[in-house]
Amino acid sequence: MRRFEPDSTRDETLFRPIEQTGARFYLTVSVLVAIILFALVMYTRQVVLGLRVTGMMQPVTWGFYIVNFVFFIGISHAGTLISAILRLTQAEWRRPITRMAEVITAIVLAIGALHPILDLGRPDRVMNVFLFGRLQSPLLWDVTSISAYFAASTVYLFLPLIPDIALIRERGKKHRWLYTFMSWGWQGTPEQWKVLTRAINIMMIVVVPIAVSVHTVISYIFAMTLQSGWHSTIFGPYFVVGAIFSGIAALFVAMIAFRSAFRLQAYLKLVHFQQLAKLLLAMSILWTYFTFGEYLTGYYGGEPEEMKTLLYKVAGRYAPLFWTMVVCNFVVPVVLLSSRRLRTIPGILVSSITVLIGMWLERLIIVVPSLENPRMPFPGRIYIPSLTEISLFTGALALFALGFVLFSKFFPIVSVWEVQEGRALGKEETVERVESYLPDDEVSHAGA
Amino acid sequence: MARWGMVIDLDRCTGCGACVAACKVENNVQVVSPAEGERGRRMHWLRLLVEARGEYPHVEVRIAPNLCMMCENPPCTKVCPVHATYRGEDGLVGQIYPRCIGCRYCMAACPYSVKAFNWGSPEWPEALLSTLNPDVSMRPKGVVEKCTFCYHRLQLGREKARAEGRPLRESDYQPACVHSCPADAMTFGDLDDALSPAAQLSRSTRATRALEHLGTEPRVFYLEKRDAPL
Amino acid sequence: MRRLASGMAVVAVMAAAGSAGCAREVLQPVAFNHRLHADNNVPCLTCHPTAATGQGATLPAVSVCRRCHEDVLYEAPEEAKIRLAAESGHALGWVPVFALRPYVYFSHRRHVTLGKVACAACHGDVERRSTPFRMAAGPFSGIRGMGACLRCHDESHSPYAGVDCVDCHR
Amino acid sequence: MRAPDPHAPSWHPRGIRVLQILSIVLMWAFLGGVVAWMVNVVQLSLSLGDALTVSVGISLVVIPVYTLVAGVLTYVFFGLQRGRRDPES
Repeated sequence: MRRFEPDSTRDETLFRPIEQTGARFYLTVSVLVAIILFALVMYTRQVVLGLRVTGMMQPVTWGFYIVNFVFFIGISHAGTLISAILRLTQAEWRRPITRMAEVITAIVLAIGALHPILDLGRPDRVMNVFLFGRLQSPLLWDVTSISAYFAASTVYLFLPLIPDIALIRERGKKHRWLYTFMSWGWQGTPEQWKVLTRAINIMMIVVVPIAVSVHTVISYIFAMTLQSGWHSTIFGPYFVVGAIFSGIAALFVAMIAFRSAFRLQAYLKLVHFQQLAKLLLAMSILWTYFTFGEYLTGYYGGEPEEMKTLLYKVAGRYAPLFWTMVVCNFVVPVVLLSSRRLRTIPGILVSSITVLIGMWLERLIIVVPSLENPRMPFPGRIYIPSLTEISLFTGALALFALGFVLFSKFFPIVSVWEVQEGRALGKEETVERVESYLPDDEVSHAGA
Repeated sequence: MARWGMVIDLDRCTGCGACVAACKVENNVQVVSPAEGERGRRMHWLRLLVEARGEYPHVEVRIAPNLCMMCENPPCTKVCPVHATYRGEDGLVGQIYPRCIGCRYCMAACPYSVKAFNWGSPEWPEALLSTLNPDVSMRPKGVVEKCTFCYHRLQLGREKARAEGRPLRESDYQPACVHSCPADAMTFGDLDDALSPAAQLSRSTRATRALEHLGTEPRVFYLEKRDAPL
Repeated sequence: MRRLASGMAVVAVMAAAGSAGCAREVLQPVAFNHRLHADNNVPCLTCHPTAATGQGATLPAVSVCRRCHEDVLYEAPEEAKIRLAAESGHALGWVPVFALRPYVYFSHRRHVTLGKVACAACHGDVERRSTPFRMAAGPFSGIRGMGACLRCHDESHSPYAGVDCVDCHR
Repeated sequence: MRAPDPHAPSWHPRGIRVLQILSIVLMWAFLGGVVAWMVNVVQLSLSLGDALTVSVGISLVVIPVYTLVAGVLTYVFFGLQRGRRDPES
């Protein structure tokens, strides 16, 4: 097996953010912490006063918390799923991207999993889920699936991190004991490489079905009920597609932010963005196809209660949000990403942000209008989130950013050894692989 | 085991709201402030459903008491993550407040929108404290509650029958709403007992059940108005 | 439908742990000697009559004590407290040691009169107790949690010993 | 914390070793928790006659997945120890 030795003295740019701390870091952290503290205060108030501090009511008993739960867990698919697919398909351009994708997953998954607890009327009884759980309930499917995904994606983030941790340990500038502990005795011997490569290969295969299962069962929370607008067979794949879609968008935002903050222009080149942008474009079209299928079948069937919800979304009170979603998720990305001239970094950033907004709106449009239109007539109510819900949303976003910033303070945000491996072996391997695709020429064929 | 059920005659119902009041008092259903009520936090185990059907000038107003349907195949119990709502031995759907974690999944799953959530702690004016029913608990904030068909009355009825050494009679057990209905629009009884008035009415050609097409098999029947347009 | 065995055990353990932490030690107003009364053939229902007729078995008021202790029976300071309370018109102020949580419904009448369950089945050997109870009502103090209920309700096949959750939690 | 010689240990190697072993034990404790949870849930569904097949089915998927993840982690841990150039350090 061909091996290379990662070099801790190369790629200084990638180590610099870990070893040098500027005023900007402290400023960012303190702003984020302030936002999180405010959210914490608001949550404490909610625990004391009950859920009446939110905008939820009868019959709209789920609001921002569940919307954000679905949204955040959706983003988590960025991560590991994309990184695993890119690794599986041996896409050489993956190398500077995978780490960030995996970090998104681990952080956002933890934040997303917190949201159902924020939503509970009795958070003090959350242990009941373990003591008296009932696997018949889709909520328990979520608990099992999300915790499995969290375990698997954390392992999947950690394993490729080991050689990089060892590199930081060798540099010896910071917390040597921490990196010694975390590198698990990594010395880069051929046997160790063999073990690690095999483990990463297993994990990248394992993590794909788990990731798919996560968003499928989240969609089942809704699809398993009889409510109009929820009771749909395509919700599983529809949610998975939406999740990967929003995940890629979140990954782009993170990539662009770190690229400018850490001056990673040499590592995250335009070509990386353009390759991934094609995936975003494909997901946009796939998402539109699913949305079309979902709404057309509802409309054509014309079941009165289904129609009530559907018209409420596309032509009623939710119409502005619905069509904004369509513009954000379809028009903007398709226009900006399908033309080579517009597929620039600003163009990609704009379409990623609109996709994030659009996908968040999509979750909102799935959760709330169905509840605002129950099957039995209920005096019309409109859900308007309260300050508590908004501050907890911003708090969750800040927590996500903080998690990312802190991670980048301890570990390289671009996988150093994978980049170096690409430099050392990638070209050769790619040539070999391409050669293996090519038809054998007559002579060698005859010879064989 | 008796199959308790209710038949509500919409021809007799005047929409007076006696059942709503009786239910609130009987079951210590939280009274919220007017401001909270405006925000949609009113709590009812039984509410009057007012529905205008048809288009002007052919409008028909339909008023129907809406309460837990005690489905034979309840969508709410399936989704409960912690066994807090379940179908008991009498086939009545129970809600166990000390177990409920307040996720409100059952409320989202109930197609009849009959479950209520305690958005805040119950606050009882001093004057009302003495009117609380000691047989029914006061629910804390953060749990879901719903109509129980006045289950405590079934227990009291059973106890009475046992003390007198006789089987339970229908007259021993009537929910508060049925008891209070001045128009005699509500009939309660064992749907499996061919002789009981409730069972006979439930087999009437006028009998329908709400959202029957969902297959939830409600135990609450509505007798449609005789002059109701189809 | 059979009941929650293991889950209940967990709760019972947690409740026991909780009660150990929560119960506070108190001083009863009178150092009541249950044993002495029982030995003098005073049955439980004499002082706790609602146990047979009502939901709760209440703690006796001074007037109940005065039925026997109208005059001086013993030269005991504890007995004097009763006379003192009666004369001053103050309540004795017993501290309840068996307290149900607000979400549990338990009818004494149903158990004592209809079910013929002995007091000791739940309250333990109170009759042999010569000192007053010292622990105030904490969660499940005195009664040993829901597991204690289920011991009868799970095994007795009486049609009345229901094990439906709503029977008690309603 | 910053040792001038990058090869000089700044932390007692045995302490780190214990921490490393603890981290792998933690993963298995987590797995144990999941298994206990699943067993409890299946037992509950058995005693309540409540969708037993679903509960058993789901637990049959969940437990191997966790075991696999814990197994991979353990494999890496011991693989890395075995593959060291100087096993005693």
